[in-house]
Amino acid sequence: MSSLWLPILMAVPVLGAIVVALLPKGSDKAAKQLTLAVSLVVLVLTLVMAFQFPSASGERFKFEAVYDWIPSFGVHFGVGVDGIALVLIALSAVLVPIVVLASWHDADGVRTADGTLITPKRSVKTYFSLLLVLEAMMIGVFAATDIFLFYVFFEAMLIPMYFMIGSYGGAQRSYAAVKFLLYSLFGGLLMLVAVIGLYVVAGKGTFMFPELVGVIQDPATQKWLFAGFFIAFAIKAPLWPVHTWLPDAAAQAPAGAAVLLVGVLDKVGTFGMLRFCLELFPEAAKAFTMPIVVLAVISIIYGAIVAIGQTDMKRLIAYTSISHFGFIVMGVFAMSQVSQAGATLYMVNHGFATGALFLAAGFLIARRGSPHIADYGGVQKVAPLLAGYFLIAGLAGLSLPGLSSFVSEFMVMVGTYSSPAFGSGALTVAAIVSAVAVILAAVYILWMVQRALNGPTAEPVKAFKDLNVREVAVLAPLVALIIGFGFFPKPLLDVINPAVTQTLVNVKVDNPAIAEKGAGQ
Amino acid sequence: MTAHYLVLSGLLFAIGALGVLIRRNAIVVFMCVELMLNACNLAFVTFARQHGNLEGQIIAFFVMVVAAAEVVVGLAIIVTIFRTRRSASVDDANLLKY
Amino acid sequence: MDLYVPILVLAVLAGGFAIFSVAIAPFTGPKRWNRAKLDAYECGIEPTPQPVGGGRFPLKYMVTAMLFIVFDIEIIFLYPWAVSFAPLKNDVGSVLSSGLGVFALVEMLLFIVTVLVAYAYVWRRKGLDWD
Amino acid sequence: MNGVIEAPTIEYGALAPLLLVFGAAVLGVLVEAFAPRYLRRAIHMPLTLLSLLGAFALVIVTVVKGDLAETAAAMGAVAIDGPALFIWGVVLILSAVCVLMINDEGHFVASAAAVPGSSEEEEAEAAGSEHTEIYPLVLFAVGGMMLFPAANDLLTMFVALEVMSLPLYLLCGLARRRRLLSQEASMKYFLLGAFSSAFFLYGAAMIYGFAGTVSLTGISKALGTSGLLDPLLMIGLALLGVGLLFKIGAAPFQAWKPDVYQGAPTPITALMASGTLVAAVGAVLRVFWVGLGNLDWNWRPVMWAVAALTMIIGSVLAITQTDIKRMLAYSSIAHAGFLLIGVMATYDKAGQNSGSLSAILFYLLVYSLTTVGAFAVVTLVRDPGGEAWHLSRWAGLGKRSPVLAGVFAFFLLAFAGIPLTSGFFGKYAVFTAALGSGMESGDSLGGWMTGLVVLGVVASAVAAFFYVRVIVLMFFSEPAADGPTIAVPSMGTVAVITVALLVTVGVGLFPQPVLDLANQAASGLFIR
Amino acid sequence: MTHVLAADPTLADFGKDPLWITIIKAVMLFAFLMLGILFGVWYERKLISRMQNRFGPNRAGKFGLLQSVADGIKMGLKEDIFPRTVDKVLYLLAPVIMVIPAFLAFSIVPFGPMVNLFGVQTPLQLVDLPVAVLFMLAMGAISVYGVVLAGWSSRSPYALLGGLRSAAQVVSYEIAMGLSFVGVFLFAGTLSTSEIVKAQAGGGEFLGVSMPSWFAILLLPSFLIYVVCMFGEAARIPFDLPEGEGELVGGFQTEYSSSLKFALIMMGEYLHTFTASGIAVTLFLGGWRAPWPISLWDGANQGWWPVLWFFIKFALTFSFIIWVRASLPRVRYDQLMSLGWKVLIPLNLAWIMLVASVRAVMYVRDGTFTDASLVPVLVLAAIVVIGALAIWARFDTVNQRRKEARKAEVEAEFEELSNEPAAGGFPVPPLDLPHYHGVQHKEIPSGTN
Repeated sequence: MSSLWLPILMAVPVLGAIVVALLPKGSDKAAKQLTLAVSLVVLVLTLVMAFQFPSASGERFKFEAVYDWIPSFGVHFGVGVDGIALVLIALSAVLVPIVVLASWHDADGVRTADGTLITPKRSVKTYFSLLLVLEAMMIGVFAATDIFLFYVFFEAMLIPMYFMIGSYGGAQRSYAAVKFLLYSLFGGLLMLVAVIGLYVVAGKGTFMFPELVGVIQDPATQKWLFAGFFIAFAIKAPLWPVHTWLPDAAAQAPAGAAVLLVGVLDKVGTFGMLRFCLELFPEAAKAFTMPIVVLAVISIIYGAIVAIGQTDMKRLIAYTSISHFGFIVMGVFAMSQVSQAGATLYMVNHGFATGALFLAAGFLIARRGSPHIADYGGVQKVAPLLAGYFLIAGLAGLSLPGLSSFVSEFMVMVGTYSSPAFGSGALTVAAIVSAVAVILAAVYILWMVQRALNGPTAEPVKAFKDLNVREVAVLAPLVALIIGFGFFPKPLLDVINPAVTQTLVNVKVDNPAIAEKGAGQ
Repeated sequence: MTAHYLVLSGLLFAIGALGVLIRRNAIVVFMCVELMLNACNLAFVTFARQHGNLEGQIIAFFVMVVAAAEVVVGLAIIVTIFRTRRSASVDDANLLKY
Repeated sequence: MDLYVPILVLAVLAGGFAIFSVAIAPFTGPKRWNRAKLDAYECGIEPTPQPVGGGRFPLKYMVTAMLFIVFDIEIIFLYPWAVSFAPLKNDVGSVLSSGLGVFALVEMLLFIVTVLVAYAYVWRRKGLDWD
Repeated sequence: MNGVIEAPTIEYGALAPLLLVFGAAVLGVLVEAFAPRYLRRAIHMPLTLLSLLGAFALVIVTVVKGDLAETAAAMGAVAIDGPALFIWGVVLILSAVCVLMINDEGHFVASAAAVPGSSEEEEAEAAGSEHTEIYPLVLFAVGGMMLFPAANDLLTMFVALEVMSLPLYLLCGLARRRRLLSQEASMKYFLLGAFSSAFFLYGAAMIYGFAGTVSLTGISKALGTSGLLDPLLMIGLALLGVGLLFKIGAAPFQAWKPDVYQGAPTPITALMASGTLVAAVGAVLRVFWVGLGNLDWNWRPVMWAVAALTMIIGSVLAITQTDIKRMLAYSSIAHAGFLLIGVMATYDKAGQNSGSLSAILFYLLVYSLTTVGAFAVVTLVRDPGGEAWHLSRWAGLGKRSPVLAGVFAFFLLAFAGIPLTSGFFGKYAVFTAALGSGMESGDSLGGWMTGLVVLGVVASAVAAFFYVRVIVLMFFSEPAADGPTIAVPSMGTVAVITVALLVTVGVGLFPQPVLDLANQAASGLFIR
Repeated sequence: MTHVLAADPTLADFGKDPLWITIIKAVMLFAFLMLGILFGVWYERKLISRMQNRFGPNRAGKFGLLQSVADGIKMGLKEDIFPRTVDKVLYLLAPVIMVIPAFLAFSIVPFGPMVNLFGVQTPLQLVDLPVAVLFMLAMGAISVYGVVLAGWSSRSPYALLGGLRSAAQVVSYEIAMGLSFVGVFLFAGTLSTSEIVKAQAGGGEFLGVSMPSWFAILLLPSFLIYVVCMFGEAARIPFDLPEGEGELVGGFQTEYSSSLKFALIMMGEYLHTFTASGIAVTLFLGGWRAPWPISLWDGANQGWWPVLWFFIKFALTFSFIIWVRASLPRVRYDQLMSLGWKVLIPLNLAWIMLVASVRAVMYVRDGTFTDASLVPVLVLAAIVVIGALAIWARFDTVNQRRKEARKAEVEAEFEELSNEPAAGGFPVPPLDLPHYHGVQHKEIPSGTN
C-alpha cells in the first residue's frame, strides 16, 4: 500500500526547479511566473490532500509510501503524514507562493524610492529554483517516516537556504550565511552520530520510524541518543543558549527567505523534538523535561527582553520568534495533550504571524532602505494600508485574543500549567513565569508599532507609496488566515489532536483525563 | 652470538636515523638513509642465520636493488636542486611553508 | 667463520707492511724545504686551489657511477642464478638437487630483457657516450 | 644451497592485470628509446590509456569469473582477493582518469635538467620539447600502486612501495611553473619517503626475526602460537606502522603531504592524492588485519590516537591555509584520519570485519574520485604565472564562471560530507562500521569507538568550515578586476571532471550499486 | 668424471688447518707476492726492452736482477714530500687502502691440490670460500676506494680527475668482467675456486661429443672478454688511462712524489696484474692442473707438481700482458668507455643466454630437467640473443655514422670558410697574445671588406 501523494508533492517543485534553472538567459519574468505557478500547483495539491486526510487510510501515518533506497544500510525512501506533519506541510505549501510573490523583485536589485541600492542584481533563475528546491525539501523533511531520510533532508535543506542568504542577503550576508550553516551543520552531525547509534543499538537493520519506536529500552543509551537529537533540534529551533545564529541570519536574509527560515525551517527543530525525541526516547525525555523547560522559559523571557532593546526591525522580529519558540518547546515538553496540541498549533500560527510581520517589515524596508526603526515614523499617514497590515501582523505577534496565535499560546500555557505529567508544580511555575512574556510582548510590539507607524512623519517617509496589488496579494491571505484561525482553530486541532494523542501514548504519559479535555477544546 | 650483530645493526640504524634528523646536507642525509637500509640488511641476514632459512639473505638482495634504485633517483633529484641553488643544504629548501 | 682466519692473517701481514712503509717514509728520506715542492703540481702554472671537500667535477662521472650500480646489482642476481642453475651432483654423478630448471631460464630471460630495455634507453639518451 | 630446490610456479593468468601494466611501462621505455621525438606522445598516450583500460577489463573478467584462488598467487607473494581486485579496479580507473589530465599541455617542465630561468630552459620551451618519460613513469607508479595493497609478504610490499614511490618522487619535480617549489617538493618527498621506507624495512626485519618469515600468513600463524609481547615483535610493529602511516599521511607523519601536493604538477598531485592513498590504505589494512590481526589489542590504542590526531591536525591546520592545493592536502590528511577510524573497526573473531572493510573500500572509491575531480578543476583556474594557487585569487569565481565554481563547490560539499553527495555516504559507512564494531565487541572498545566517531564528527564539522569558506569566497564575494582566467578545458580534463561529478552525484543519490560492489569485494575478506 | 682425484680439495677441506699452518701459508703467499713483484718488475722491463731491441736493466746484479731492489731502496731514500693542501689522513690512508685488498685478492687463488705440509694434509691454497670469486671482485672494488681517495685527498685537479677517470674505468670493466664469469659458474655450479678448478678436470659429454676441459676453450667468448677486461681492471696498457702520463701527469698519484707511498701504489697496481693473471689461470686455464699431454702421466696432478704447472701458466699469462703492452698503443678514453659499455656488456649478456640455453638442453637430455617446455623458451632465448646483438650492432654503427657525419660537416664548414677571402670568412685570431689566455677574440663579421 503506497500512495503517490507525497512523492508527487515533492517531485513537482523539484521538476519546476530544474525547468526554471534551465530557462534561457534573460527570461527572468518567465522564471518568476513559472515558479509562482508551480508553487500554486503544490498548494492546491496539498489542500486536496489535506481534505482527503481524515478519510484516508492508515492508522498513524497516512498517504504512506515506502521504497527501498539503500538496502544495505536499511534506508528507505519512506514518507507519510500524521496530523502534525500535515499541518506543517500545509504551512510551507501556503507560505511558498506568498514568498514568491513577496520576493518578486528581490533578485533583480532592490532599490528604494530614492534609488539607493539595497541588494545588487543577482541571478533570478537561481534564486527561484533554489526556492523551489527548498520547498521540496521542506515537504520532504516533514513527510519523512524514515529517520535517515529525515536526516538527509534536515541537512540538505541548509544548502539552498545557505545560498539564498549568502548571495541574496544584505550587507553582512556571507557572515550570516556561514554562521547559519555551521551552527546547523554541527548540530546535524551530532544528530548523525545519534542516528547511527540508534541504528546500531536497535540492531533492527532499518531506519523506519514506526519500527524503531519503543525499541531502545536502556535508559542510559536513551539519554545519550536523546542528547544527540535534542542538541541538533535545539540549534535548529533556536533555543537559548544556541540561538545566536538566528538574528543574524534572519536580519541578513531577504525578506522572503527570512519568512521561510523562521516560519518553516525552524519548525523542523520543534517538530523533530515532538516526533523523534519524545517518541523514540520517552524515558530520556521525561528525565530531561525539567532542564529543557527551564531553557524554554529562559528563551521566552530572554527573547522578549532582548527584542525590546532592538533597533533593527528584522532582528527584533527574530528575537520575538526566539521567545515564541520558547513557548513551543515548553508546550512540547509539558507532555500534556493540550500543551502539545497547542505547541503544534503554535508552529502553524507562528508561521503565519511572523511571516506576515517579516513581509510587512520587508515592504517598509524596501521603501526606506533601512531596517532601523528610528528611520521611520508616521507611516500610517502616508501608507495606511501598509501600516494597517503591519499593525495586524504585530498584534498577531503579541497573540492578541481573536488572532490565531492567541489560541495556541493560551493552550500551551494552560496545558503546561495543568500538566499532571510531573507531580510537582514545577510546570505550573514555568507556565506562570512564561506568562510574564505576554506583557513583554505587548511592550516590544506596540513600542515598535508606535515608533514606526505613528508620530510625526519622518522626511523620507513622505515619499512612501502605499502597498501595490502584488504586496496586498502577499499580505491579505496571511492576515485572513491569522484572523480565520483566530476564531475557528477547530479544523486544525481536529487534525492535530489524534496525532498528539498517539505521541503521548508512545511517550506513555498516562493521563487520559487531560487528553479528553484537550480534545474538547 | 647473533645478538652482537643485532646490536650492531640497531646502532647503525640509530646512527642513520639521527643523521637524517641532524645533518643538513641533502647528500649526507641521503647517505644516512642508505646506512639505515644497510642496517636492515644486516638484521635480515643475521635473522636468516638465526632461523636457519635463506629468506633473509634473499631479502637482502632485493633491498640492495631498491637501495640502488633509490640512489639513482635520489642523486638525480638532489643534483638538480644543487644545480638550481648552488647548495645542497636542506635548510635552503624553504620555499614550501604553511 | 674460521674460513676467514687465513684472510685475517694475510691482512695483518699486508697491513703491517703498508703502514710500516708509510710510517717510516718521512724518516728515511732527506728534508730540503722548498715552497714550490709543497704546491700541487700543475705543470708549472699557478696551482688552482681546490675547495675543501674536493672540487666540482663533470656530472658524467656520477652518471657512470649510477649505471655501474645498476648493472652491478644485475650481476648480483646473475651469480646465484648461475650457481643454482646447474643441478648439484656429487662425485659419483648422482643428482643431489635438480637445478631450478627451465623456469629459471625463463625468468632470467625476462630479467635480462628488462635490463636490456633500460640499457637501450640509456644508450639512446647518450648515457654511454663520452665526447 | 643444497637440498632439493623446488622450481616456483607463477599464476600468470591471475597476475595478468599487473603484468600488463608493467609490460606497458617497459614498452613505454622502449618507445622513449627508439621512437622519434615527434611521434612519442602520439604513441605513448594510447599505449598508456589502453594498457590501463585493458588491465581494468582483465580485473573485471577476473571478478566476473569469480573463482578466486584460496591462497596467494606467485608462491604466496601476491594475494589476489576481493579487496585487492576492488582496489585494483579503483586505482586503474583513477590512473586512467589522471592520465587524461597528464596528457594536457603545460603541466610539465620542458627540460627538467635545465636550470630554472636559464637560457637552456627558454630554448627548451621554445623548442616545445617535453618529457614523454612521464607516461612510463606513471605506469610504473600505477603498477606499484596495484602491487602494494596486494602484496602478501612484507618483502613484496616493500618492493611495491618503492616501485610506487620512486617514479612519483621524480614526477613531483617536473612542474612547469614554480619549478623551485616543484624541485623542493620532489626532494622533500624523496628524503622523507626514503626515510620512512627504511623504517618500514627495519620493522619488517624485526618481524622476520620474530616470526622467521615475512609472509603475512606466516606472521599471523606465528602470532597465533607464541607469546605476543616479544620485544622484536613490538619494535617491528611500531616501525612497520611508521612506514605505512607515513604513506597515507597520517599524523604525526603528515608533514610531507602539503609540501608535496603544493609543489607537484597538479595532475600528479591528483594521482598521489587518489591512487597512492587508496593503495596505501589497502596495504595498511592487509598488514594490520591479515598479518597482525591477532595483535589488535596492541596496536588499536596507538591507532586510536593516530586517527584522532590525524583528523584534528588535518582539519584544524587546513583552516589556516591560503594555497588551494595545500588546503586540499590538509583535507586529504583529515580524510586519512576518517579512513583510519575504519581501519580500527576490525572487531571480529577473525581479526577482520567485512562490514568495515566494505565501508572503507566504498569510502576510498568515492573520496578518491571526488579528489581527482577537485584537482582537475584546480588545473583550469589559471593566472599568467600558471595556476591561480592563492585562495584570494578564487574570489568571485562564481560570477566569472558559475558552472566551474558550482562543480567545485559541489566537490567541496562532498568532502564536507553533506547529504546527497557521495562523501556523505562514505563518512556514514565508515562511522557506522566503527560504531557497529564497537557495539559488537561489547566491552570497553565500544566506548572508545564511540568517542572516536564523535571526534570524527566534530572534526568534519571543523573541516566543513574551510570548505564553506572557499564556497563563500567563490560565490559571495566580488571578483577581482584582474581575476584569474579560466582555461578552456581540454577534452581530457572535461572527461575527468564529468566522470568525477557523475560519480559524486550518482553515488550521492543512489549509493546502493557501489555499496553492493564493495560488499561483494569485502565479503571474501583478505585471504590468509 | 674420471679425472677427479682424491687429492682434489673441496670446500670441505678448508678452515681445518691449525693456526700455525695457516700462518705459514699466509707468510708463504705474502713472500711469494713480494718477491713476485720484485721479479716481475725486472722481468717486465727486461722483456719489453728485448722486444724493443734494447738491453733494459743490466747494471744492478747479474742481468740487472737486483734492479727493482735498487729501485725500492731508492724510493725509500727519497724525500717524502707532503703537499700543503692535501687532506692529511686520507692522503696517507689511500696507499694503504690500495695495497691491502690487492694482497687479499690473491688469497683465494689455488696453487695446487692437497699436499703434506709438515705432516699436515692441507690444500695448496691459502683459503677457499663458498663465494671466493665474489670475494676477489670485492677486494678489487675496495682498492678503487684507494684510487678515488688518493685523487680526492690530493686537492689538485689533475689528481681528482685522474682518480675519477680510473674509478670510472675500473667500475665499467668490472661489470663486463663480472658478466664474463657467469658462464664459468653456469658450468662449474659454484663460486669456490678450488671447485672450479676441479670442474675443469675433465669435460663432460655433450650430444655424444666429449668437451674440452678448460673453460678457456669451452667458453672462449667469456675468456676473450675476460682477457680484455683484465687489462681494464689492472689499468695496464692499452687501458692505462688512470696514469695516462701524456694527459694527466700521472693521474691520481700525481701528488704522491716518488717515495715509499708511491712504491705502495705501484705495488698495488702490480698485484692487480698478478691477481688478474691468477684468476685467468684458475677460472679459464684449468688452474694448477697439468695441460693435456702431461696430464696423461698420472703423477702430474699430485703432490707438489701442480705448483709448477700453475707457475708456468701464470708466467705465460703475465708475459702476455707485457707483450700487449709492448705492442699496442693506449686507446682514447671515450673509446675505452664505449668498448666497455657498448660492446662487452651486450655481447656478454647474449653469450650468457646462449650458454644457459645450451646447459638447459644438456640437462633436459640427461633427464635432470623434467621440463618439456624447453623449445619455446629456447626460441625466446634466441630472440633475446639476436635482439641484444641487433641492438648492439645497429646502434654502434648508428653512433659511428653519426660521429663521422658530424666530422664531415665540420670539415666541410672549415673548407668553405677557408676558401673565402681571409679578410672575412674564416675567423682569423688577432695576433695580440691575451687571446691565448682565454680572452675571447672579436670575430670579424663575414662579408665585410
